[in-house]
Amino acid sequence: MAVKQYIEAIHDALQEEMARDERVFVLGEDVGVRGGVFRVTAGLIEQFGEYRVLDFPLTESAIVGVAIGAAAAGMIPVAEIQFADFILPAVNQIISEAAKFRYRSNNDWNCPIVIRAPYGGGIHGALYHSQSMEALFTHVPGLKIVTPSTPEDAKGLLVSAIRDPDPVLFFEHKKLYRSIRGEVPEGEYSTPIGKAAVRREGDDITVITYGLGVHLALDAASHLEKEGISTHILDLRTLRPLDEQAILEAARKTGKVLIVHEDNKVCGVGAEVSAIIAEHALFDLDAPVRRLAGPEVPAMPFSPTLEKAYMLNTDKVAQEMRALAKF
Amino acid sequence: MAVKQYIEAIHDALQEEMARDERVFVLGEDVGVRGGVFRVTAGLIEQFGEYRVLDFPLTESAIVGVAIGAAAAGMIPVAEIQFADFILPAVNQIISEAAKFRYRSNNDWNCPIVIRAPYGGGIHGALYHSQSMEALFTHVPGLKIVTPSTPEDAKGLLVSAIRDPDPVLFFEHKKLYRSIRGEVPEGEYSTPIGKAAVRREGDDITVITYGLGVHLALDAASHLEKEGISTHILDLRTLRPLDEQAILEAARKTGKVLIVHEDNKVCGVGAEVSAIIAEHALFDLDAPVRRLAGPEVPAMPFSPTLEKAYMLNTDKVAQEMRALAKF
Amino acid sequence: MADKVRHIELGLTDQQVLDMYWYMVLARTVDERMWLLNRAGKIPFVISCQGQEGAQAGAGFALDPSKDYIAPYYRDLCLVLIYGHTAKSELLSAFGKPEDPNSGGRQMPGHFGDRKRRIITGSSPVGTQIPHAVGAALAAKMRGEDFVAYVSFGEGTSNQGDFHEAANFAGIHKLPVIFFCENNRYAISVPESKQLACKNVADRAAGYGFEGVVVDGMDPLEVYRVMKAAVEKARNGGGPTLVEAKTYRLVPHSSDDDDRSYRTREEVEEAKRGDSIVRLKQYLLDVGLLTEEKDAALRKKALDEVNEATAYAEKAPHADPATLTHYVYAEEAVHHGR
Amino acid sequence: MADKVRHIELGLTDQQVLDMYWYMVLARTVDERMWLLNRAGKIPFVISCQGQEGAQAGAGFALDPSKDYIAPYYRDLCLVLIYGHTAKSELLSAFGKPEDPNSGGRQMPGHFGDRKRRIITGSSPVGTQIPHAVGAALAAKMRGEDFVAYVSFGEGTSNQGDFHEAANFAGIHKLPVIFFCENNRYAISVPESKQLACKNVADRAAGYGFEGVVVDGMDPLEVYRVMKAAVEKARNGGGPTLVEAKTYRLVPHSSDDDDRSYRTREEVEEAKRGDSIVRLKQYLLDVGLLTEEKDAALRKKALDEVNEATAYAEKAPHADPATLTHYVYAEEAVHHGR
Ligand SMILES: Cc1ncc(C[n+]2csc(CCOP(=O)(O)OP(=O)(O)O)c2C)c(N)n1
Ligand SMILES: Cc1ncc(C[n+]2csc(CCOP(=O)(O)OP(=O)(O)O)c2C)c(N)n1
Ligand SMILES: [Mg+2]
Ligand SMILES: [Mg+2]
Repeated sequence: MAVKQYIEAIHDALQEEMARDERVFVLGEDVGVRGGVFRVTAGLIEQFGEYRVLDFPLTESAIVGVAIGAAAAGMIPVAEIQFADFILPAVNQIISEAAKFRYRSNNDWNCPIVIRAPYGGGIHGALYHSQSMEALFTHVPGLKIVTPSTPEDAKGLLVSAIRDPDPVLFFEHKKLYRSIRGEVPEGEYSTPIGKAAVRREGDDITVITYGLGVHLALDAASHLEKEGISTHILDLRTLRPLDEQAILEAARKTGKVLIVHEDNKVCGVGAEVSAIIAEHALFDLDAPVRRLAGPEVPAMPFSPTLEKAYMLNTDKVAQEMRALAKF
Repeated sequence: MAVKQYIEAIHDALQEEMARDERVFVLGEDVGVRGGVFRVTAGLIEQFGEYRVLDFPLTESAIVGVAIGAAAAGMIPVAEIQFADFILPAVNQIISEAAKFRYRSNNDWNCPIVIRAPYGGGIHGALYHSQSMEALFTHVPGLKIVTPSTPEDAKGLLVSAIRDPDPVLFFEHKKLYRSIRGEVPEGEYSTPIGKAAVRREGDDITVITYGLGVHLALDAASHLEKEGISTHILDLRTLRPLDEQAILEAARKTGKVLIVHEDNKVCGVGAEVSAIIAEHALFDLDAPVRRLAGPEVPAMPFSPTLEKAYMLNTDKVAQEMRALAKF
Repeated sequence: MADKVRHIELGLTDQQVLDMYWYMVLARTVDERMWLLNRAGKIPFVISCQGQEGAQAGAGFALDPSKDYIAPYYRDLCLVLIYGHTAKSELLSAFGKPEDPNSGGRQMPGHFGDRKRRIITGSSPVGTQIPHAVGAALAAKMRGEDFVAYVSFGEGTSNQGDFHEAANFAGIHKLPVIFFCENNRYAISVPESKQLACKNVADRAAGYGFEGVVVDGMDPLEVYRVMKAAVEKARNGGGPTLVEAKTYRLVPHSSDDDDRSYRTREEVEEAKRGDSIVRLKQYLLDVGLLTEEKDAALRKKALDEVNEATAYAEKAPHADPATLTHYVYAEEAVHHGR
Repeated sequence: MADKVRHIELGLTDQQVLDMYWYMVLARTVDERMWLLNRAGKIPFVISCQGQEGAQAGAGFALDPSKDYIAPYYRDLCLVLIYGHTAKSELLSAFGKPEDPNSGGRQMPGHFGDRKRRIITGSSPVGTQIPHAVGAALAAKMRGEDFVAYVSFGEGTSNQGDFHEAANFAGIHKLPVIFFCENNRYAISVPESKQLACKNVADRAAGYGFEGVVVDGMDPLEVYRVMKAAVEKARNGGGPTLVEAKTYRLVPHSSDDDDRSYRTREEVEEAKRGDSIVRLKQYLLDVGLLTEEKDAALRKKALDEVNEATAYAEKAPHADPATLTHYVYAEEAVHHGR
């Protein structure tokens, strides 16, 4: 096992899949010569040339639309949207087209594309370089939504996404890129889409989360341990399809559930998780299902005090966890 | 009180608001000479001329973007998106721009636009003339989402939407257009955005719904009444902001809640309603919170048998209600 | 006399030009049948090719269905017939029956698709298919294959952002793609003059660094000539062409439309006199490839096919409601079975 | 000699051309300060106007800030200074302080807005502002008022669907709007040649039925001349113009960029020799409106303003965290308080 940064793991998945299968190619703004504004694709153009690492004009709808067409003609495109915030011009191509290719053609066509996008805040990116976009797409049948929290998963899930015969949105939390390191298995492996992972076993309360939230919850849990509170943590990893069984097991384990995400609360992924629990595990609950999510404002501000007020952190998570434990 | 069709009520609201305030104007595809493909704007061009009833080129992003700009310069645009399905090319303008105009400018600018869109299925419209789009936008702070179920509300809420200083998405269920008639008050009135309405008082079970669902639930309730089951029905009317207080009251009233909507289930409005209940009224519940929603497929097919299988109807709603009552 | 050999000069055999005519007549016959079925309450929706058959025939014959991808739009009935669909397949679609090869009856009629025929599955939101064709053309270039991609759309649709973005990308990389605009003068009720301010849609090509050509879309041979050149250029690495075929929609926008509110009957009657089917028939009569008798026989053959297709499609079983949830994602079992 | 009176011939007074120069120098000084603050770790982000001041000054002076709406993009620092913003307002923004008139410190620097100055609030997703300006122009036309709307954007952004759709609509209705493309040759790392295949962005105007003009964006007087004509045309009902100013971005895309990976130092040095500030200074020296001494004084004044602004902005209080949830919607209480 080698220890890698989250961002390295993503880079490696791309590099290895491109080497393995020549149908796989990367397209997006600044992905080529510049190696991506976050440098995820650094070095790939040197290895694979300017068509397989394609610097695309500043047109997100066409990035996705062209990827769909290339996939129709047998390619496996991995599109990069520079910031998740800028996926919005491509929503029509994603929801009207990619998500419906298979269904509307009665299984005749399919759409094996991956759309990677860095999301999330805490990097002074202000309103438009900080947003979480996952809830919008989690609602949409036909799409798969992946939000890895560790380097191992980032690589393994990206490999699965590339090999998946249906469209996968792959959201990478920017704050994890270089702050999180972890062991990554040597050699080829993949992590299945649709399976959550228990990150910590515990008996008093359950935290269900994904992405950055996993790390905040783990941090908070080790604080709470000292206070005698034992926390069970479930990392959803895939938001669509949700791993219902794992969610219900985790909820039943402690009977007290806190759902944590940075995306805002209303109609967010936490709403669905809570509703699943309210539908199938209601009588196993010892406390109301709580949600800790980004505030109901359009996006996080640039102002450092406001950004801080917006962002989740270990303290905020710990506080909610304590309140839940005490319930 | 005059009895009007749902569609007439919408027409009247437009006509009266345009007569009242010359800043109000309508723009969209085929809204002028043709009076709209559903004929909502019929007759308006004759009364108000071709600029205030503006036949726009086939470009949804520009319909919304131009509306935003016109609003910035003092107008009150009411944009029509011909079918809610075709709102997707305008998502960037709606979510990145309209929803954030006020917040990002620290209250200096605002965006008083209305976007009307016919939604919903059951009219043989197939995948792209049948979709429900409300959940996507209900997630978004900065927007208001309105889904009237009666002619009275359709008019009163549209008047409120036009007078609202923030962007309002106004979704009109196509199946209600000509099938639903109801009393509409004479003279000027408005219905407040953000307030749900109890449509039926009952003691055994609660149905929370909106749009077409209200009529299905009312129908089903009158069947169930004969079986001795008494149904409480809450019409949400506004999806953002949700009327939390009314939701909790309705849930507590019977302790048994069924949420009904045509939009698909995962991360839909029902998820949020359920999560609100699980968070604030858990111990008042006598049964798991159930959701009856459109199936998790990309959209409803053209095939009459598949469309029927997709659509909610009185029977399906009644069946869920019965199961809940028996619980 | 010179005119008599027009199709020969263009490289079309006698049989080919007759086939062209056949597909146009067949498309019209299928289309007319759908209106009848709609008016009789048997099918809920029709969207027509009437008036655009000539443009589509000219385009279709310039392509190689054995390798070229097409991303057609909802009026391209004649084109997909040339690409191998039949009266039967389209009537199955009109009745929304699962045997329909386009979508298994899931989509409205006119929403074409067929993987084995390289007809990329289309949808209703206009313009989304344009980048798809460009993506297919990108694949051709990346793999060094010599197929081209073809995409068609209306003049109203040429205003959508997707047209602009896709054309721009195709221009930069000189991709083998043909943008074919079927300008039928209206986008539902909105006339060309309220849709765009340039004289020709083709004028837009200059903004993408490739050629734009205007062609009389009521003259299938002329469309063929222009398209043939565009296809050859694309196949030989010369990049994209925007071809604008000037046509006219002879019927309402769809079965839900009433076109009397936005155009005069005189205008429509005038356009009918220039109908491409009338014009090609005259050409074939002039060059001696057709007689009135042969024409009647050919039309009867079309009608027979359509009658048979209608009977079959009407009787074909409806989709099993249980299939509603099939094929949202790849299904293991089904997957291996294909 | 003829050249000596260029600004007079264009209708600019001596004072005006000196003011133009002042704004350019002030913009540059503010911009350079932001880089220093960023490199010192005091502000997290800078996005520059360097290289584009001349184009913006030429444009700004052709507009009437007392009535014309502008929808600027993130490089338009010089333009918003002409529209009444100051070193202080922009440094408040750079520090993300609530006194910032653009956004109360909510947005990144370079995200301009000011209702009372008719600067329409802008965002980061490129191109969205283009239909906003067109909408303002529509309002002018509907109300019969004589203001014009101005919108600027980069050449990369001219590929976005929003540009196409907005320009198309403006063309149809001959709206009083000026599309001003600041072509600085790069969209982050992607050079013009990989962004578009037409020679000039201005060539695209033909596709919308109005005029496109290319202008040397390093020559503020020439930009002024072209813009003045466009503004007059718009004000008099002549419709839109697409003005493309050829400029060059002299610094990296933003403080997060490293431009050495995609362009040579020689290319950048070469461009610096054509810097509009250098050129306008030379003109002013030539016509005797400026001396080196006066220039030094003017630059000192700019620096003083920037120093003062920096000190003020740095010390200004941060936003109260409780304000995070303010102004999502109209707030009754606050509303009446305004
Ligand atoms: C994105 C989108 N908006 C609106 C519609 C509704 N609609 C269907 S066809 C049409 C007009 C299309 O006009 P044009 O592109 O000229 O093609 P034509 O139908 O004339 O062949 C409209 C507005 C749609 N299908 N998709
Ligand atoms: C919709 C969208 N996609 C991507 C970005 C990221 N981005 C910011 S500026 C930029 C390049 C802009 O290039 P151009 O339009 O030429 O303007 P310039 O920065 O060169 O002045 C990109 C890709 C964005 N802001 N918005
Ligand atoms: Mg048309
Ligand atoms: Mg640029």
